[in-house]
Amino acid sequence: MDMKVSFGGLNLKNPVMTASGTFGFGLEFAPYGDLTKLGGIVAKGLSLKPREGNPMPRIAETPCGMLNAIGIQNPGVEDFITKALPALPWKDVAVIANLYACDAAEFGELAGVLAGEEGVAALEVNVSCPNVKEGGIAFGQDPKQICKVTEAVKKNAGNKPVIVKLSPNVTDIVTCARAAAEGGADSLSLINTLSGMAVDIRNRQPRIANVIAGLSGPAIKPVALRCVHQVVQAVDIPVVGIGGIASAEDALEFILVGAHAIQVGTANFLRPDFSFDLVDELEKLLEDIGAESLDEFRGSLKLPL
Amino acid sequence: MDMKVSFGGLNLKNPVMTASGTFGFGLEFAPYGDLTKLGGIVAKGLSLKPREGNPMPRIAETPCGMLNAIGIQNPGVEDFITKALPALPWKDVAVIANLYACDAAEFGELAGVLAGEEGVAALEVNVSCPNVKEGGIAFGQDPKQICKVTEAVKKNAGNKPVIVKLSPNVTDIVTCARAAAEGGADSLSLINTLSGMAVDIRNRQPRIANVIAGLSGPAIKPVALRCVHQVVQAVDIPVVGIGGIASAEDALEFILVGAHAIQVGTANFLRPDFSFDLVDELEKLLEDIGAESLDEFRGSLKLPL
Amino acid sequence: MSLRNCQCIRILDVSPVGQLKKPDEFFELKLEYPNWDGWKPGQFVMIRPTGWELDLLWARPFSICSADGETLTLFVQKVGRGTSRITALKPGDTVSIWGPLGNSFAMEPDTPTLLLAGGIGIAPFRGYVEHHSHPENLRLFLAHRLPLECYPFGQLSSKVEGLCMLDGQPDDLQYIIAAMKEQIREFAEKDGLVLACGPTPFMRTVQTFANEFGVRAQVSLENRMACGVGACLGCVTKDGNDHHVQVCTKGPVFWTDKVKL
Amino acid sequence: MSLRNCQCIRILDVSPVGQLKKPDEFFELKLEYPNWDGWKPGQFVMIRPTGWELDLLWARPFSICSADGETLTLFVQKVGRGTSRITALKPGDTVSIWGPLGNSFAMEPDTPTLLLAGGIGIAPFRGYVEHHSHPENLRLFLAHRLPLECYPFGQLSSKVEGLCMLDGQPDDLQYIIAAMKEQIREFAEKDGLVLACGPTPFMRTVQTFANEFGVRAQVSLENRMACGVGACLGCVTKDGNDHHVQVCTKGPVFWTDKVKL
Ligand SMILES: Cc1cc2nc3c(=O)[nH]c(=O)nc-3n(C[C@H](O)[C@H](O)[C@H](O)COP(=O)(O)OP(=O)(O)OC[C@H]3O[C@@H](n4cnc5c(N)ncnc54)[C@H](O)[C@@H]3O)c2cc1C
Ligand SMILES: Cc1cc2nc3c(=O)[nH]c(=O)nc-3n(C[C@H](O)[C@H](O)[C@H](O)COP(=O)(O)OP(=O)(O)OC[C@H]3O[C@@H](n4cnc5c(N)ncnc54)[C@H](O)[C@@H]3O)c2cc1C
Ligand SMILES: Cc1cc2nc3c(=O)[nH]c(=O)nc-3n(C[C@H](O)[C@H](O)[C@H](O)COP(=O)(O)O)c2cc1C
Ligand SMILES: Cc1cc2nc3c(=O)[nH]c(=O)nc-3n(C[C@H](O)[C@H](O)[C@H](O)COP(=O)(O)O)c2cc1C
Ligand code: FES
Ligand code: FES
Repeated sequence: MDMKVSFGGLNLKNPVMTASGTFGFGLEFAPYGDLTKLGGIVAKGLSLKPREGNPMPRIAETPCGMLNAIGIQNPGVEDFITKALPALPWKDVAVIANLYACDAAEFGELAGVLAGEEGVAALEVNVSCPNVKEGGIAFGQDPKQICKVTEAVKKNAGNKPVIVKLSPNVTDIVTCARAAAEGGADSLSLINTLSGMAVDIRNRQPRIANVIAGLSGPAIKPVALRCVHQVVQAVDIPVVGIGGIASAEDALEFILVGAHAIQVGTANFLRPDFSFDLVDELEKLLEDIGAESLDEFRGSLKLPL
Repeated sequence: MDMKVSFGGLNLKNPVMTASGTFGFGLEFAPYGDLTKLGGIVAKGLSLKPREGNPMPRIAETPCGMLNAIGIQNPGVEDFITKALPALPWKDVAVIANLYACDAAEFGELAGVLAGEEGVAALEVNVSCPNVKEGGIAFGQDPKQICKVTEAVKKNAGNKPVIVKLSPNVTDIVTCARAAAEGGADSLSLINTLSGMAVDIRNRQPRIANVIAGLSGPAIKPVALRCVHQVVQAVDIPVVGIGGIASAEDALEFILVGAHAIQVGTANFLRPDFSFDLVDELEKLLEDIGAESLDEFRGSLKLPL
Repeated sequence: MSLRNCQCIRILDVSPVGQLKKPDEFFELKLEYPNWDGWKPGQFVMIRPTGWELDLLWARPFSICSADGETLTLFVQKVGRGTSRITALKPGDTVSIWGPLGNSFAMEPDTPTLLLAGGIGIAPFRGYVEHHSHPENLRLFLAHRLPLECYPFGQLSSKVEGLCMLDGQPDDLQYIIAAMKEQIREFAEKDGLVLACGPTPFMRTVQTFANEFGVRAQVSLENRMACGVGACLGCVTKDGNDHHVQVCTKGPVFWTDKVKL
Repeated sequence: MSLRNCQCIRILDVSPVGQLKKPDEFFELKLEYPNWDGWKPGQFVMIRPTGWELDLLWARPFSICSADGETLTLFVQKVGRGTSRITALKPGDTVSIWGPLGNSFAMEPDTPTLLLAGGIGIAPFRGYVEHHSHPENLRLFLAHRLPLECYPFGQLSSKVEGLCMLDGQPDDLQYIIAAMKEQIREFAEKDGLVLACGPTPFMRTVQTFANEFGVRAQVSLENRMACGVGACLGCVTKDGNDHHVQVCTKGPVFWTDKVKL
C-alpha cells in the first residue's frame, strides 16, 4: 500500500514520526534501526541558548504512563546546526526542529536561525511546555499568545512549513487550534503532555523535583484522541496526532479520526526499535482491516447522526 | 490509629468514601461488605426528573482506565428519597447525594428537595459532568457558573454541607475552586473524569455512542493529584481527593498532598469489596510508614524551597 | 437468596477444547468451587485474575457452565485481551470471583423446551440440562462456526435431543435461520418454551420469530460489563417500556416481549 | 564498537541466591547470549519482558554480571514492581533486551585496584574480575546487609582478595565507613585505583575519601532510566562543570573528580 503522505508543506514517506524529547536528536536510535525508514524525526526541543534543564529527579513511572519534567535541556540551536544536523540523514528523512522559547520575539529569532538550514524540513513550535515553571503553562494556554507566537515564527520561517504543537491542558482546545490557524500555522500537532504529579508517601516528597510534570504514554491516549477529533472537526489545517501511541492499532485510531500523520513519544522507551517496526506494522494492519488506501481510511470515522 | 475525620461539616469514621456513579445507591454493594464500615457513600447522580441516560454503548476499557458516558441515568430524586434512602444504613454511614442539573435554578430546587432529608449527610454538586451533551461541559468549566450554582445550592441546602465537585477539563482548576469557595462551598471534591474518546478501527465507529466520554481510573491519577495539590495550596476550604485510587498507597498520596478524604471510583469495578478492604489497608499502611496520626500525615508533603 | 460475596479462589485446570482443528480458541476452566449455597442455570460470574496489573481494569463475565460442590466449570472463548489472559492461567493461579449473578432461565420441567445456542452461547445450557428433571422435554439446537468437537455438544446431546448446524460458508447462515424458524414454529405449536443464548444478532432473530409465532421465549444477553452488580449502568438494554435496565441484574435473561434489542 | 541492536531473547533460568535466610530477594538470571560482539565490565543492559502489558512502561537497567558466548548472567535484587516481575520470569519466557550500554570501569592490569561494592553493587565486579588479567592486583570490599551467601561473593573471593562487612545493626555503618576509608587510604598510598558500585550515599562517601586522599577513583551510578540510550534525559547527573550529562551514555561509570553527586 502507498504510505506516502503530504500535508501542510511536508512530504513524508509514511505517517510515522517520532515525538520531540523522546527520540533525542535521532542519532541515539541509529544503532536500533534505519533512520531513513521513518516518516519524520522531530528533534528534541531547542532554545536559542543552551539550557541545563530541571533538577533531578525528572522522570517517574505512572499507571500506563510516565511523568517528565526535563525542562528542555538542550545544547542550543547553534550546536544542533553544527553537530547533530550534519550527522543526520536529512536528505532521506524529514528532520523537524522543535522550537522552545518563552516569548514571541525569541520564537521568531529561533525560526530565523533555522529558516536557512537546508536539512530542516519543518519547524514545530512548542507553545505548551507544561514542565517549565517560567511562564510555560499560561502562555501555551492562551489563544492570543498562541496566535502571536505562530505569526512570529511564520514571519521568520522563510519557506519552512510551521507546525504548532498544542497543549491539552486547556478548557477548549478548539479555540487554541483556531488561534494557531489564524496565526498562519501550516499544520497542528497534538497533544503535548497533560499536567500531572506524583508523590512518595514514604519520604513525603514529590517524585519529580519540579513537583509538576508532564504525563505521557498510553494512559493519555483517550484524551489525545478526543483532542485530535475535536480539532479535526473544527479546523481546516492538517493535524498530526500524538499521545500514547504504543501499537499500530493506536496509530490507526488517530488516522481514523482524521490525523495526517502521527508521532510516537513514550513508546520509544518500550524498545528503541519500536518506531522502526511500527512503519511496517502500520501498513500491514491497514491491509488487514481492508482499507483501500491511507487516504480512504483517513478521517473515515462514522459519527452517529 | 484514629481514622476519624471531620471537615466541611462532615464527620466521617474514616476518609474512605465511594465516588458517585461507581457505587450505585450503595445497596448494590451490600452483599460484598458492611456498608457502615465506609467513611461515606456518595450515591449516583440525581436529577429532578428521572433520566434514561445516553444510548449504548456507554463504556469502554482503555489503558489503565475506562471511558464512560452513562449520561446520569437515574430514577429522579423523589424515587431516591422514597426507595433507596430508607433502605440505606444512613444512621451509621454518611450518605451523600450527588446533584446533577443543567442550570442554577434546577440545582437550587434539587437542593431544596434534599435539604429536609435526615438521611442525607451532605450534598455533592456535579458541576462538571462531561458526558452529557446538553451544555454540560461549558457550564462546569466556567468559574462564574460554578459560583452561581454553588450559591443556588447553598441557599436551599438548609444545614446540609455542600461539596462542589470540580472538573479537570479546564485551563486553571484553581480559579474554578476559588469560584466554588466564593459561592459558599463547604468543601470541594476533585476530580471528575477527563474528557476522552475511543474508536474502533475495524468498524470505524466511536466505541461510545456519545462519542466523547469521561476517562477515569489509575491512568488519571497523576492529573488528579496535581489538581488536588494545586487547589489545596491555593484555597482554604477542605478538599476530597478523587481519581484513579486503586490501592491504599494511592489513597495516602492524596492525603499527603492535603486531601481530608478520598473517593474510590473505578476501582470498585476491580472487585466489589475493594472499598471495604481499603478501610483496613489504609490504617495499616499509615502505621507501616510511621505516620503519627492521620492529622500529622495530612498535607505533610515536603515541597522544594 | 444465595451468597454473592467476592472471593479469591484457585484455578484447578485450564484445558483447550477440540484441540484438533483450532487448538486455542475454546477452553474449559475448572476452578475451586466458591463458597456458594447454590446457583441457577443462566446465572454468571465476574472473574478477574489476581495479579492482573491495572491495564486491564475490568473483570470479565462468564456463564456458569456447570458446578458441583468441589468444582466450578466455565467455558471460555478467547476473543480478546482479557480472555487471552484468562485462558493462559495455570493451575494454582488465583482469581477474584463474584457471583452467582443475575437471573436465570425459566425452568418448566413439563414444558417442551427448545434451547437455541449460538457458538459459545451453549455454555449456560450445560448447566441447564444438568439441572433439568425431565431432559426428554429438551431439544438443543446449536449453530456453530468451528468444528463440533470444540463445543461441549457431545456431553449434552447424550442427554437431550441435539441438532447442530455448521456456520462455515457464507450461505450457511440463511439455512440456519430457516431451520431455527422451523424449530421455533414447532415449539410454538406445542405451546413450548424457547430459550436462547448467543450473539446479539442471533438473539434478534430469535426475538423476531418468537413474536411472529407468539411463543414464550427468553434470550440471554452478553453486553459488556464493568461491575456486574447493577451499579455502573454500563451494560443496560431497553426493556419493553423503552427504559434502560441493567443486563447484569435485571438479566442477563429477558423474555423476548420485555426487551428491545 | 559493539552492536547495540535490540533483541528478543529467551530466559534460560531464574534462581534465587542465598535461599536460606531471605529466600526471595536476590536472583541470578541466565539468558540466551544476545548476538553481541563483545562487552566490558561496568556496561549494562535494558530489559523489558515481552508481554508486560502497558502498566509498567519502562525497561529496567541491570549491570552485565558475566557472559560467555552462550549465556548472559544478570544478578537482580527484587526491590519493586519491575524487579518482582522480572524475577518471576520462567525459562522460555522472552525479554526485549538492548545493550551493552554505557561506558565501563577503567582496567589497568598492573595497578593495584580496590573494588568497593555496596550490596547489589557487586554485580558488575563479577565480570570485572573475570576479565582482569592480573586478579592478584585486585581487592574486593563488600558491604552487605543480608547474609553473605546471598551475594556472588564466594565466586569472587576465590580469585581475588576479599573483605566483607555486614551492615546489620545501626552501629555497623560507622565501622564500615571507617574501614572503607582505611582501604581507600591504602590504595591512595600505593598509587592505586578505586572502583565503586552501590547506592548513591555509598558513592558519595567513596568520592569524599577519594578526594581527601587524592586517589584516582570511579563510581558507577544507578539513576532511574527510561530509554538507556541517551535520548530522554531522565537519568542525568551533574558533571564537573555543573552540566547535566546522561548517566546511561556518559556513564554509568564516572571519575570521582568529574561528577557531582
Ligand atoms: C452474562 C454474560 C455471560 C457470558 N458468558 C460467556 C461464556 O460463558 N463464555 C465466554 O467465552 N464468553 C462469555 N461472555 C462473553 C465474555 O464476557 C466476553 O467474550 C469477554 O468479556 C471478552 O473479553 P476480552 O477482553 O477477551 O475481549 P475484548 O478485548 O474486550 O474484546 C474483543 C472483542 O469481543 C467483543 N466483546 C468483548 N466483550 C464482549 C461482551 N461482553 N459482549 C460482546 N462482545 C464483547 C469486543 O467488541 C471485541 O470485538 C459472557 C458475557 C456476558 C455478559
Ligand atoms: C546502570 C545500572 C545498573 C544497574 N544494575 C543493577 C544490577 O545489576 N542488579 C540490580 O538488582 N539492580 C541494578 N540496578 C538497579 C535496578 O535497575 C533497579 O533496582 C530497578 O530498576 C528497580 O525497578 P523496580 O520496578 O523493581 O523498582 P521500583 O518499583 O521502580 O522502585 C522500587 C524502589 O527502588 C527505587 N529505585 C527504583 N529504580 C531505581 C534505580 N534505577 N536506582 C535507584 N533506585 C531505584 C525506587 O525509588 C523505589 O524506592 C542498576 C541500575 C542502573 C542504572
Ligand atoms: C521525556 C520527554 C521529553 C519531552 N520533551 C519534549 C520537548 O522537548 N518538546 C516537546 O514539544 N514535547 C516534548 N515531550 C512531549 C512529547 O513530544 C509528546 O507530545 C508527549 O509525550 C505525548 O506523546 P506520548 O504519549 O506518545 O509520549 C516530551 C515527552 C517526554 C516523555
Ligand atoms: C461509570 C461511572 C459513572 C459516573 N457517574 C458519575 C455521576 O453520576 N456523578 C458524578 O459526579 N461523577 C460520576 N462519575 C465520576 C466519578 O465519581 C469519579 O469522579 C471519577 O470516576 C474519577 O475517579 P476514579 O478514577 O476513581 O474513577 C462516574 C464515573 C464512572 C466511572
Ligand atoms: S455491569 Fe455495571 S450495571 Fe451492569
Ligand atoms: S535513560 Fe534516557 S537519557 Fe539516560
